[in-house]
Amino acid sequence: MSESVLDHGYVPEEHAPDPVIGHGDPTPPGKVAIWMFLASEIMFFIAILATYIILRSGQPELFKKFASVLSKPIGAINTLVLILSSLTMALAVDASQKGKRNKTVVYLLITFLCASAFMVVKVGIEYADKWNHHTIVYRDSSSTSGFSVVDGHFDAAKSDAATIVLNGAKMAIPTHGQFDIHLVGEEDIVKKGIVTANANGNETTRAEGFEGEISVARSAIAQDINYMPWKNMFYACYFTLTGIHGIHVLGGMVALFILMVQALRGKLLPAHTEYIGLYWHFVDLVWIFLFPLLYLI
Amino acid sequence: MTSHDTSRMPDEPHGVSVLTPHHEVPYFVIFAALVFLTAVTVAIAFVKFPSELINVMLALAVAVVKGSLVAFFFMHLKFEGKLIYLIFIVPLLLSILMIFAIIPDVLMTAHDSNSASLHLFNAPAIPK
Amino acid sequence: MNGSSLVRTTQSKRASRAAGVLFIAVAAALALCINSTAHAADVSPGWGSWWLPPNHSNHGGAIDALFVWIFWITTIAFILTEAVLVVFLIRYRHKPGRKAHYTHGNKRLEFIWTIVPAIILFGLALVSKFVWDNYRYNPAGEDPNSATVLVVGQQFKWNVVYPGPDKKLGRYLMFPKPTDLRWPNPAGDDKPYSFAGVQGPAFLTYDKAVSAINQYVDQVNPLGKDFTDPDGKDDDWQGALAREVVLPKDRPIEVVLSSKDVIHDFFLPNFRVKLDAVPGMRGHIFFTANMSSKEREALSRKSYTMDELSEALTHKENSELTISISESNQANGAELDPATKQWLYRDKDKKTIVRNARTLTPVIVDKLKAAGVTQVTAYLPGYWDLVCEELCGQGHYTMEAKVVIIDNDEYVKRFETPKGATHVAMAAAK
Amino acid sequence: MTSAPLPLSHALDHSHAHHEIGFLKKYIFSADHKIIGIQFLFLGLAFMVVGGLLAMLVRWQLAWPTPELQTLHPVPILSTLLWGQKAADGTIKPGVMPPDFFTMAFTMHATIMIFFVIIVLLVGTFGNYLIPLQIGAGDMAFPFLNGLAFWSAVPAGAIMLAGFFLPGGHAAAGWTVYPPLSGLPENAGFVSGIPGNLLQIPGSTWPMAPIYMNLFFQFMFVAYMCAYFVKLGNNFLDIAVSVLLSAIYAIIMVRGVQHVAYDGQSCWFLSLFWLGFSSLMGAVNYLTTIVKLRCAGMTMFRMPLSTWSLFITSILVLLATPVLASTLLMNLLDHQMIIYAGQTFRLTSFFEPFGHIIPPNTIDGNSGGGFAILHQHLFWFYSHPAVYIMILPAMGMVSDIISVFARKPIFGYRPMVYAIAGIAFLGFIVWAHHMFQSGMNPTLGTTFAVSTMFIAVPSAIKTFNWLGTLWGGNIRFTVPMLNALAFVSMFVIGGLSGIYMASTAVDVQIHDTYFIVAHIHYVLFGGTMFGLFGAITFWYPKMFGRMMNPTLGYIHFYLTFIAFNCTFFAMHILGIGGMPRRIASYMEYSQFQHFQPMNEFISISAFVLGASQIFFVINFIGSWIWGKKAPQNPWQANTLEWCEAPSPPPHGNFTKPLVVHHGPYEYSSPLVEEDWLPQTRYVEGQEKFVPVH
Ligand code: HEA
Ligand code: HEA
Ligand code: CUA
Ligand SMILES: [Cu+2]
Repeated sequence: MSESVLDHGYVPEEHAPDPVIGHGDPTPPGKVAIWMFLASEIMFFIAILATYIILRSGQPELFKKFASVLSKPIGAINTLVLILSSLTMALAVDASQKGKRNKTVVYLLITFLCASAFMVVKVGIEYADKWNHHTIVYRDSSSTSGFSVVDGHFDAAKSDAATIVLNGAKMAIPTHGQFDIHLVGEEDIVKKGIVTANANGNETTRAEGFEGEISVARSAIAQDINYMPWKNMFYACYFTLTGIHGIHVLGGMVALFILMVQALRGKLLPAHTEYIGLYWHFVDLVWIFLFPLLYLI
Repeated sequence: MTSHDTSRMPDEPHGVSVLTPHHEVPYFVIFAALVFLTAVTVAIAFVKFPSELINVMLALAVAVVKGSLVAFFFMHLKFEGKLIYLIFIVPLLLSILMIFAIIPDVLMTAHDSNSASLHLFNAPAIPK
Repeated sequence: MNGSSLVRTTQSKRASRAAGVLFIAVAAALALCINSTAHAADVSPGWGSWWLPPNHSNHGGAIDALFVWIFWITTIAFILTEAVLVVFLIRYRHKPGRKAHYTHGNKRLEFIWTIVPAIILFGLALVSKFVWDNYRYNPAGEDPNSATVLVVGQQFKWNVVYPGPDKKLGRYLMFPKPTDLRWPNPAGDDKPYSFAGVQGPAFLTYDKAVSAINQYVDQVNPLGKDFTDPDGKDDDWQGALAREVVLPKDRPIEVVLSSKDVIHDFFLPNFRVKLDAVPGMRGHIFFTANMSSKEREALSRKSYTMDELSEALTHKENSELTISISESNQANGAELDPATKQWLYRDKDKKTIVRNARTLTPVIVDKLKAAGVTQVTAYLPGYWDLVCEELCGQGHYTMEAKVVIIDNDEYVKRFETPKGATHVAMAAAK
Repeated sequence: MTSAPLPLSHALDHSHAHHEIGFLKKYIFSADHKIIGIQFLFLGLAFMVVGGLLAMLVRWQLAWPTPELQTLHPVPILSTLLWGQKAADGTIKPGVMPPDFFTMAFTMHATIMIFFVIIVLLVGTFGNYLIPLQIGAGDMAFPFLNGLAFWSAVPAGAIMLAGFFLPGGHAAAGWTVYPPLSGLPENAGFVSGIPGNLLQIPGSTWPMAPIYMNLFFQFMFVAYMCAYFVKLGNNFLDIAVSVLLSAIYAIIMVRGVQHVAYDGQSCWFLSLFWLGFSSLMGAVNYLTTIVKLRCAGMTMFRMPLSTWSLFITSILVLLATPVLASTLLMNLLDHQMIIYAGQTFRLTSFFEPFGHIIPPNTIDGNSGGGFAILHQHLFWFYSHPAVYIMILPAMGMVSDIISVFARKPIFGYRPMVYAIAGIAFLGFIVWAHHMFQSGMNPTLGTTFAVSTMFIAVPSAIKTFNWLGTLWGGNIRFTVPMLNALAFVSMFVIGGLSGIYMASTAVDVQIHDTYFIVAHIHYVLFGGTMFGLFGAITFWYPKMFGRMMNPTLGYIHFYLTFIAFNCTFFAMHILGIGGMPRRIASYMEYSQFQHFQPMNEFISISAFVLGASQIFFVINFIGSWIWGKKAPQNPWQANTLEWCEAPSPPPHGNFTKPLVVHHGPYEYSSPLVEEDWLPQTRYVEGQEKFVPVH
């Protein structure tokens, strides 16, 4: 008689439970709702991920080049942190369902700390690193073409109002062909300007290249760009995706905090904990896909 | 059901709340597997395969395995009924559809866009 | 039955007449439509009435035929459903004491009205595919003889580049960046070229460089031409900005489409051609025009008495009615201006009223009448509109261009003969 | 959360606060689905006046598009108010509508009509009002969340309205916001604001009026939450805390919004985010309610079609809206200009290619590398399902109305349900039919043409089933019925014109012409609006406990029906003739000049159409005050809201637990003497007749 998955068949009136919840399906409404919310979250992330995949397939080299600038170890550490938080979240749900208050609090606390650690690494280390990573084109009398491009990290201590000091590589800008500051990365400069391997695998050094500390007079700068969304398409995608993911983490942290406080006050909310847990695992799951897509390939 | 009690937690549905059944899951084993797979996927990223596609495919395969572990065990999908499966499978299918429908478009136009100017130091091969 | 009295008050006699009024209303609506617009139906020659604009391209016939097919299919479906609806409404209107026929449906009927539309629609989709492929994947694309033009949309004008004798387009839409060391030299060589007082934008600070680039694009290279590309050396691009699109008749045409800023849409209503001009993409459309502007002029060329002429000019679509004066009008008072070798009409004071090929206005007509002219030949200029169909900003509605179709010989002479050669040819002709 | 009551607050509690708060919670911050539904109804109708008046402006310009013509017919009020020129003698000479105003007018007309009228009325109003009543539930699964959905739709409206006041004017890139046009920073100047006011952010372009409006509605958003979490009304302290919290939130929020939304276009994006959240909360709620809270015996296949269609619509909302949110997010990022190290450039360029130029000749300073038609793909991935979001609930409600007034079971109940599901499913795989001429892969065009053609099949099933329902009926021509019949006949016209466009080849000629505009309005006005008029007049007695005046109803219906056809039918002809849409003046093209008289006719009809709505407004408001008291079941319908709930239903809806025994459409059943059989009434031997669902 049941024609569809949603259909539960006929409930004879004399056996009709009152009030009727779900006509035989045991899933509580809250869980159905949270899963539906996650379904829509899937669509939300997938649309931006699709943008990323599509733009990437249009210009694979660019994406590859700039993906390799991201630090794989840091990304991996962050992945582990999130996985750990997922574990403790699952344990917290378990503890809360068993009515164990202390355990719940501790697990929630670890989850919360992991989340904070994730955000610190993400913003404090990774984003800050990108913010300090500059590509600068400037007038340089020592260069064969009169202009150099440098790519490196900003040294706040040594820079002042008149000069910017970067630790990185520089090379003369070629006079022929297209040059685009948005598309040039550290790799290009190192390869073209500093060291290249010849056919035998021996390294030959190019005269115009330089690696190390470079100071640039601010007045000589033609364009200065750092590795933020405006650097190029890869970073636009990177910041949008990780930014949105980060906002989800922050939202989860608020919820975790409330749960924790309630548990501390002796109010265990097993159902709510489970739903927040589902959300939290989803956030973790998104990261599990973002990590290889952004850092590894 | 007819009486409305405003002192309830506002987001609680009408009617009795059903207690969720509780499941025994080897959480630590899953965690270990996830850590291991993370290590594997990072390691793979450093290996140079003959084709880059292999790298991509492996990375995605590992991600899918990891994702399934999280979904099935941490999120208790393993114990859910058909309803929940239905809810999350539909968007997955739709997203696959979306990507596959748009990709041919990009492939057609990819050679048309100026992405060729990526070859920084060669004259760009811009179509006409 | 507590509510039945209420039902009665809400749908009494007045209500039972409702169905009738409803359909009188539809009829009235349509009649009004027809009446008010009747005179719009009689438009300029060859335009047909309330129908697609005339088609002058080879592939367009199939599109029109498909349109007609769909028209009849949908019209029949429309008439059938609405007729059934009306009949049911009248036939089964409320009668006191009657009970409706109790049924939950009919599987066979259900099956029929699923499968029949499905078959019809599948057929339509199939035909549609063939017509579409014939347009978008036109074999003309491979034809080495096809005439290629590059059309670049820009707020709010169309720019047209002809590839010149080598029939190959150069590279376009590459604009300087603030870090470029050299301005592209319009001379096409590597010699230093100075603009805004510098060799290249990199010599300026960022904001100054940006504004210098704006000026450079504005003044030197609006289409971002790559001057070093050998294919582009002979392109006819200098006058590209906002000019007429001139295309050959009876020869495959390839339009390469792009845009400089926002999305525009290249629409030739009379050639069944439409494609968005998208920045960053190159669209390709192929078609063959089968009527030239001259032929179109000839179609609308007519002899008018002065009263007919005044009347014709009251119609909006005749606002560009153009006079044709030639030897044959001599009897009517036309004269040949010895200085310019142009035919014209003069008034009594020997002041020129109108010259050959000028647009007519009611004032001119009055003057002609006063000068005693009785018969005048006039025609509508033979260009077609290029319409921008995609919203592209506030001036979207002004983004028009003229399309002129000329005979292939003339086209070759104008656009595909080396510049030197034209001079030679002209000298020889002298 | 009960704190020890202070004597003072205790006193307050008993004097006036209690009653006051009671009112607040009952009618303003209500979590009762019926009140929320009615709140959505008022929101939608208010916006309909705005959207409709904008349409009138659009029509005015199109009737007399040139300055010469328009000086003869100056736009009432605005021609002097906005565009007037002061003459030497101090009088104000009426001016003409500038083209950018026209562009803004139709953009905002469509935006408001679609997002703030149709979706708010269909999904917000009727989703809320009908679902619990028709499935026999006391309320939604998450009543609080439901209220939150309303209280976040209101700030969305406030932000949308704010855009009208900004110096650059409101968004003017069409409701489809195609980049790069929508990303142009042309009116995104960093104009310095009016100094001297705390609320005015330096650098913000917002005048004070929209700020106050936004502050108020953002305040209400948190105040609503406080009403439930802080238990507003228990004591003075709680009220104070709530007010403070809400005020702080409102100020922070409005300041944030001012920063991001510095011009009309960004207001547009931001507002739709907000509305998206609202829709999402609503959809989750509806779905859970339907899945979980059906009363005893109410199987899925005993639900009325209104509820079925709202169920499937909610699935569409749930899965499509987030895609809109992400594409608008990227669009908003593209739209932001930023200053870094003294250099001004675009924040991102997801949709702007390499070498993109900001008109006329400015390079935009970002890397480029984006893909312009990607936005179209994502936008239509949402917006095509959205057009079915905009018709399916109307279809469901029309099915109910037709069945009631034909006094007949709906013909083919199950095929109707499957057709709704089929439309919804196919709706997800046809989006690119809006992009046939966009320069996308032509082969993709064929694929989408085929799927688009097939969407007509379930639509045909529905149409024929409506006819089947009328067949052999005992048809009562009440006002709701007439509107429902108009829905059927007009939807057929709109749907059939869709077939022309579904054919890739024919679409070449008619894409972006007035043919499309005709199609839009036949499905959206002819379809959805008539459906809505039917639904509002049908459920009005239940909502307000009063009968509407049938005479005014008939006048409104006939005038609307005639004027509607005069207005929009002629647009097909213009479209076939090639007249482009979104065009301030077709007189620029010699070949379209002869359309002027027809346009004039269309406009006059449109004004009649607009004016006819006044009858509806009078009827709506007047009946509320003077209308006859409505009985519980004035239409003798079968469904639960009519049979079991008084008009208007009390808090909690039903007075006793319900048990449903059969489907919703047992009219003229041979088992009973009357021609109706409530769903809750068991009749001996019904198994023989009623199909086993
Ligand atoms: C409620 C809203 C609604 C609905 C229901 C529809 C329904 C349909 N629409 Fe429409 N559409 C819009 C709203 C809607 N549309 C809007 C707003 C736009 C413009 C957006 C913009 O650009 O601004 C648009 C644009 C639009 C386009 C893009 C045109 C262009 O820009 O070039 C296309 C192309 O295929 C299309 C097709 C269809 C089809 C095939 C249906 C089908 O679902 C219709 C099916 C119904 C029937 C066919 C009638 C009943 C059936 C019968 C009587 C059976 C017999 C029939 C046959 C055998 C043929 N629509
Ligand atoms: C639900 C959707 C909906 C509705 C109901 C309407 C209703 C109307 N629309 Fe709209 N329209 C769209 C959706 C809708 N439209 C869309 C999506 C577009 C595409 C936009 C784009 O291209 O981006 C469009 C575009 C559009 C155009 C084309 C603009 C162009 O491309 O150049 C035109 C032109 O005539 C138009 C006219 C009208 C008219 C006259 C009405 C009338 O039916 C309105 C009547 C209603 C009222 C007037 C409101 C009630 C008023 C009162 C109660 C107060 C009393 C009023 C008076 C005294 C006048 N619309
Ligand atoms: Cu260009 Cu419209
Ligand atoms: Cu569509």
